Amino acid sequence: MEFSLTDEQRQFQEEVDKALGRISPLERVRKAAASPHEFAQDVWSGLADLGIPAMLVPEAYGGLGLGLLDAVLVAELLGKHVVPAPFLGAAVIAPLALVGFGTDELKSDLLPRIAAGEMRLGAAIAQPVSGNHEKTGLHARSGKLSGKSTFVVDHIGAHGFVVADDDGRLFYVEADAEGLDILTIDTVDRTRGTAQLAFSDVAARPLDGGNEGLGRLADATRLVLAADLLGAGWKMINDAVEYAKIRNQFGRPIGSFQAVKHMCSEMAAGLEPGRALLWYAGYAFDNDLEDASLCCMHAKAYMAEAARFAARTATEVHGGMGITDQLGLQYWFKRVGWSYQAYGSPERLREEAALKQGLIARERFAVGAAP
Amino acid sequence: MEFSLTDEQRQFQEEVDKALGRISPLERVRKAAASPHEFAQDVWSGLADLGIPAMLVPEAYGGLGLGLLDAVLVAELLGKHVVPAPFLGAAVIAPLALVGFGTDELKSDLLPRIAAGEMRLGAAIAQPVSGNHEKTGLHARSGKLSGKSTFVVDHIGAHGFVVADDDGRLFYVEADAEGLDILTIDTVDRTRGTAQLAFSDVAARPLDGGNEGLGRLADATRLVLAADLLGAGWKMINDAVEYAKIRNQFGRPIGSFQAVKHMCSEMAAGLEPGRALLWYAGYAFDNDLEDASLCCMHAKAYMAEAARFAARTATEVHGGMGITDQLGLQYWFKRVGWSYQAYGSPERLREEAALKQGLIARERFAVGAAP
Amino acid sequence: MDLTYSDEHEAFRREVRAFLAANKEHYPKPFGVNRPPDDARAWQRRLIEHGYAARTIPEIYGGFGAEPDILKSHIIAEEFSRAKAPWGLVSQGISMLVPTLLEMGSEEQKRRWIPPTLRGEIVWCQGYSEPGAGSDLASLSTSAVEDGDDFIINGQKIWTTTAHAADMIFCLVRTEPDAPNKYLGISYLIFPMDTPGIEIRPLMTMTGNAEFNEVFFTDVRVPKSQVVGARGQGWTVSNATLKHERGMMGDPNASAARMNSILQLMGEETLDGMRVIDMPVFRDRAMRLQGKVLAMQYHGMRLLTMQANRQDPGLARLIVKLQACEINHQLAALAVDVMGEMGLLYHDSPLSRSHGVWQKRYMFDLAMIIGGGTAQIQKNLIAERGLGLPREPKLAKAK
Amino acid sequence: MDLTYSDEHEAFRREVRAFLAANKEHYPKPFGVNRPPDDARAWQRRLIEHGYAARTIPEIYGGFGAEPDILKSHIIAEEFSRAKAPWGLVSQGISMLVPTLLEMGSEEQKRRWIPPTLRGEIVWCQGYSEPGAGSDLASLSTSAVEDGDDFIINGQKIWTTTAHAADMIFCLVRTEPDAPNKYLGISYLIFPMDTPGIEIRPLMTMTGNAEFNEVFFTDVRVPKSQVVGARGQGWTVSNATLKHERGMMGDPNASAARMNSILQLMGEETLDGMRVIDMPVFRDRAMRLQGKVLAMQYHGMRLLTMQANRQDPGLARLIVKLQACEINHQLAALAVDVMGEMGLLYHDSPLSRSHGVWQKRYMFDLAMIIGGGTAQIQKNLIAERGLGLPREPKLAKAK
Repeated sequence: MEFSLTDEQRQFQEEVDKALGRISPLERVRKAAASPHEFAQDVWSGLADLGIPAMLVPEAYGGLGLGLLDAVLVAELLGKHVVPAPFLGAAVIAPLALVGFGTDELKSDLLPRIAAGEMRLGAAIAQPVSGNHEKTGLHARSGKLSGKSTFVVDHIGAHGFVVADDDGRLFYVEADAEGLDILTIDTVDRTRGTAQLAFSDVAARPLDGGNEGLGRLADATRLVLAADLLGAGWKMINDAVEYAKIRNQFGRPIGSFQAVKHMCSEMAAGLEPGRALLWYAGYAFDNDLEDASLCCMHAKAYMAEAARFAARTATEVHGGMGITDQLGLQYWFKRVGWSYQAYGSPERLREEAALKQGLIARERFAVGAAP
Repeated sequence: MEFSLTDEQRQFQEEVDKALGRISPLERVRKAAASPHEFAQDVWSGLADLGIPAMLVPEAYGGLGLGLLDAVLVAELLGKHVVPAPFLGAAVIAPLALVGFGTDELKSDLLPRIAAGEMRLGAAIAQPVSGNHEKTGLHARSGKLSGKSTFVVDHIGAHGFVVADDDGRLFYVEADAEGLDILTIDTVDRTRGTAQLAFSDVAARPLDGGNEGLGRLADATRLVLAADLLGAGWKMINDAVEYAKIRNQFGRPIGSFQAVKHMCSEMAAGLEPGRALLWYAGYAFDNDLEDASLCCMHAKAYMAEAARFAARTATEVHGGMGITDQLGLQYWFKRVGWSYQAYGSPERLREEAALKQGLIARERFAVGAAP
Repeated sequence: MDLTYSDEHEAFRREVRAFLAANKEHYPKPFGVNRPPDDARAWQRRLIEHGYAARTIPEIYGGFGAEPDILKSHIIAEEFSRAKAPWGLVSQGISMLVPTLLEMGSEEQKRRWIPPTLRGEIVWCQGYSEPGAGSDLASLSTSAVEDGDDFIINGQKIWTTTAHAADMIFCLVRTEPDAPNKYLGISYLIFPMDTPGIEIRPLMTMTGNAEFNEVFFTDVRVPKSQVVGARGQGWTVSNATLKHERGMMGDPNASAARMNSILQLMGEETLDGMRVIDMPVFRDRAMRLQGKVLAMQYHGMRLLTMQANRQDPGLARLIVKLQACEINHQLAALAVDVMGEMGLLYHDSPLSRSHGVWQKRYMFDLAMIIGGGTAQIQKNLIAERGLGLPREPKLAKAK
Repeated sequence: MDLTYSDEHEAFRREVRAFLAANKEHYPKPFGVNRPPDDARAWQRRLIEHGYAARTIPEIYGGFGAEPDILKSHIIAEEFSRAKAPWGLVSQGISMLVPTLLEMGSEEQKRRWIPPTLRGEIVWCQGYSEPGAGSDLASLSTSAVEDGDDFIINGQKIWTTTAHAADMIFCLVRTEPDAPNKYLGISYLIFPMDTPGIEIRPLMTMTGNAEFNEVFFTDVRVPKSQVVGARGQGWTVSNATLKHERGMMGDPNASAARMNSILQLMGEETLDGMRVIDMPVFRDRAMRLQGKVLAMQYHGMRLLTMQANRQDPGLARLIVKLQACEINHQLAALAVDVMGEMGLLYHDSPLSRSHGVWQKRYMFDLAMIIGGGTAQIQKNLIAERGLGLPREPKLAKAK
């Protein structure tokens, strides 16, 4: 038993970290945030060169055949570098959905192209995962989808979508299918594109797996966001620490004041234990352990709150500089805000965790319906 | 309009403060805490000499005819001095119940003796006010009470009890009534006596007022406990501040360390705004304003959390000394703990506040049933 | 405690109500942080004339000249709120410069600057913070070097709200660099923003707007007569102003208005068809904040009474900025959370609620927690001035 | 990440399980913080013999002498937990003194003291804190003055757990009062508690029990040969020990056990007939804590792996005491709140739940937050050693 990353994983993380520093430096992020409806082809190509879209595709289909834990390690770095490119839908949800629940035909058609980075799918599964805040719904009738799906990710330039209807069934839909309308919605985080899809009698190919399939995609999605939060949160802590070392007030670095020290300690002490929980959850997911789902829920709820605290506190440590655009701190702050809400608020995740453990019956479940 | 205490009220508070320092110094509290089942006659006599049992009794019955706001000011000092004597039942609930809902006969029989400090009543109204954690119940049938009532206050040496059954109806019961058993229960706070009463077919004289009557007693009880929390909380803050000024570590008073300063600031900033809320709630109760009940609920929920934070943090500022018995800090810590739970936890009070404002329907009220 | 209204006050309330009903057509349109346009200035003049703005400022300085009466001020605020009528002008000139001039200015300065400021004809900005002087404001380095009857100013200010729309600036500069400590040697200067050598650059914040500016001074020439208070006394003068600023930042009625909007929002927003107000965890959070807002409201009334009675509120005043700014931020966070993913939608995105105003507040409130004395500085002040804890000991000189 | 068990480990698990099943009749009875009685000492010997206690301590010092294998340690812990079998002895002697001697002791000291300590024949207490030296432990003033081959000790220690039951004390004393700074000049001494001149007084805490003692020294004579490490090096020696103490205070499995008891409690306790687990506000609080406990459990496994691989965990280890003690306190608070008014009942009161154990923990956990380095000291360490923030600057000398 070895509760640690392998040497290969550590090396891979280091390489990706360095590469992302080149592919997606702050200036590139700024440019992307200035025109968030444009597809960042150069950044995506950089990810593809690193093999990131191929990670979760089996070797038989030209992929790397890696596990969710590996994707978690990459997601942490995408958060650290606030990378403005598809990942959650294109490199996690889509391959997992197809590998797990796609027909052979779909698999051999799509997976090799996904692995090569030539084909990107968006994901329209948020509605039944995080609950529906709109009064819209999405339903399938005789193989055709009608209704709306909100908070769709990776839609910009997507070739198709993995879709979950309100009953939790999974489908594959082509982006240019008749009757499909894509409406970009703008969130506070301008590094990740978000949309609402409107379907009217859209042809959809069903995936296998039913509600359990969606549950598995939800687990992965949540864990990947938890990792993004870990990366973004630690980047903010490190920035705050570095700023506190060089910013002088009252004739000494502000980091020598106990109040500032303690703010930094509280951020770090709050965030860091989550790392091991993420590793375990990734391992449990990859090995189909019983508590995988529970740990993915807890991982995201934990990281959401710890990273939100870090984002707020790191901004405070930066003083006025933290709220300006000059150091770019805002991109991390907003990315944390996005990940906090998306695919299940901490409150909802904790309700699901209670339900999952059998502590309560479904009718006691207070925050909407479970997926 | 004048949002402040009158000069008389200020003077009265000062006098009572000084007197309580004499009547109930720490050594006296220690002695009482060592034998909590004994009645502290000397302390009670001291309160009676100050006119405290007479405060809420109308002048026509030999009382002082003061209002709940005045009782709030005294309650703050009782918390400050952790006075080990009856008050909540004997000097607040009983006179308010009798004045508001007693028959003329009961009033002229009991009130003058209450005002003189000769007669003390306990109060058995907690069960329908804070919810019933036991599986016991208390019900009236043809004028006789059967069942149990838990968390009764001021029972030691009481001559009778104001009782609320589980349906919220009020009664007066004599302490030596046949079929009444009094079982002292020991809480962490050894400055206030608590009991369970067991009734089997006990003769009870009904008071008027029904559920509304109980609601009014609940409001007063909660506000008085909020004031006790304010007094105990501020005493702990002041003790922590004084200790931080004289305790030296690393060659300087610990109070010159920013971490300790900020702990003290946070305690004070959290607790102090509650004072004005208490004043307003007392005024609103005395003048029958519409928002009196809402403010009493919020006052206790607010003070419970602010004082609990202060109790914990003041103990931490004292370091190891805080957890020993040497400075007696524990008496305040435990008194805060008691008041936090009794007559409605913060969670329950906030649920009632939402209900009171019509934000939710009764069936959405999650924490037990409302009084 | 006496919260009843006398007949006089009831009459006053009727008067305010009648005024507002009769003047609906004069209500000006909102104009943001820009120069007050004609309709806003006309409305301001009308309010001053009736004593609903600049109420206690003496008539010789362009005010209404009434005796302080917190109850009447309270009635005015209540009735304007109830009628959703626009307030009189709110600006740093009116809230900060005018009280400072009243307390510290020369008679000539008062007569010259207060009346047009009150009428909204002169717009001011504040030149205090510098990139190197934030929490440690007194270490500011913008220099003012004597040259005959003038000072020559060089340096940079930051966080200068409305600089782009301002006619004048009230500004802290270092006139005596060799003073025995950093607090001495600072002077409080007022001068026109069109003086040659001033450059203004908008400062974009995380909200996506430029709520602040940077202001650069290159050889800006200002007559010595423009000092407020004595030369070298600027620290004392500015502390009077900071006091007013911190007061402004803790208005509990603004928090109460937010609270009510959020409760309404919680009744409207749904998750899988269930109203958010029916979800106990969010409801409990809202009710906890309601308790805090209520406490701050009554705490504010207590402070007003003390102020009217000329009592020193001490600690009770020192805690206001810390508590109020934190509560506001928590309110914004609750509102965003109540909307969940929809709470992320920003600006004019399709599907967004109120143009993402809660997201914006959630971010801008952090600026409020940081600005005007950070939360950490506030806690120092509470501990040292409010509770009497010892100040930070002196450091050994660095080698 | 590889959490699977090899065949060897599966065999080991079967071995432990078989041992526990076969030895049920030898399980000793609980004995609190007193001297281990015969049955507990016999059980400890049996555990050492099989390698279920003192597992990695060399045989020459009375241990089992196995190679470190965190998986086997983990299996032992799991199987003992599952069987509800009593652990081997847990004491400050075994957890703190033994590792210190192994690291810093002379060969003679190791051979003389470790074996009987492991067997529970010698009970130790720790003499570190003094009334005037808490967070600033290095300012301790208990003096050890040279007198021929001995030291003469005078002074006072506080927070001395199990002093009343101890045979021996490991103690910090000042041997060189004129050393250039307070850290030098401290020595780590071990001596018998029955040495003439030692007085023990129980120290009552808010729980109502005397979990600690004060120990007074009046002209206590101790041979110089009883120093561990070099004379004047006691600060370095004790830091090795403190590290072990802080490790002890953050056991995540203890938090997990608490968490499970609370979830059970929430299923049993009712309010007006509704189970507390069915109340969303308390449930949310419990689930939030469950997430924190889970994170600390896996964090603990990560640290164990790093330790086994001889990697320096740095910040990851520094945060454990702070987080774990705070989580434990929050767990106790939740348990008390879940019971509401019934949570106030204490000790053996009628109607009380589990003899008020949660109230007791709620209070005693504060002692844990304060002891072994307060939360404030922990945060300093995290910031300075974990994050590299500058230390507190030197103060100017007081006049």
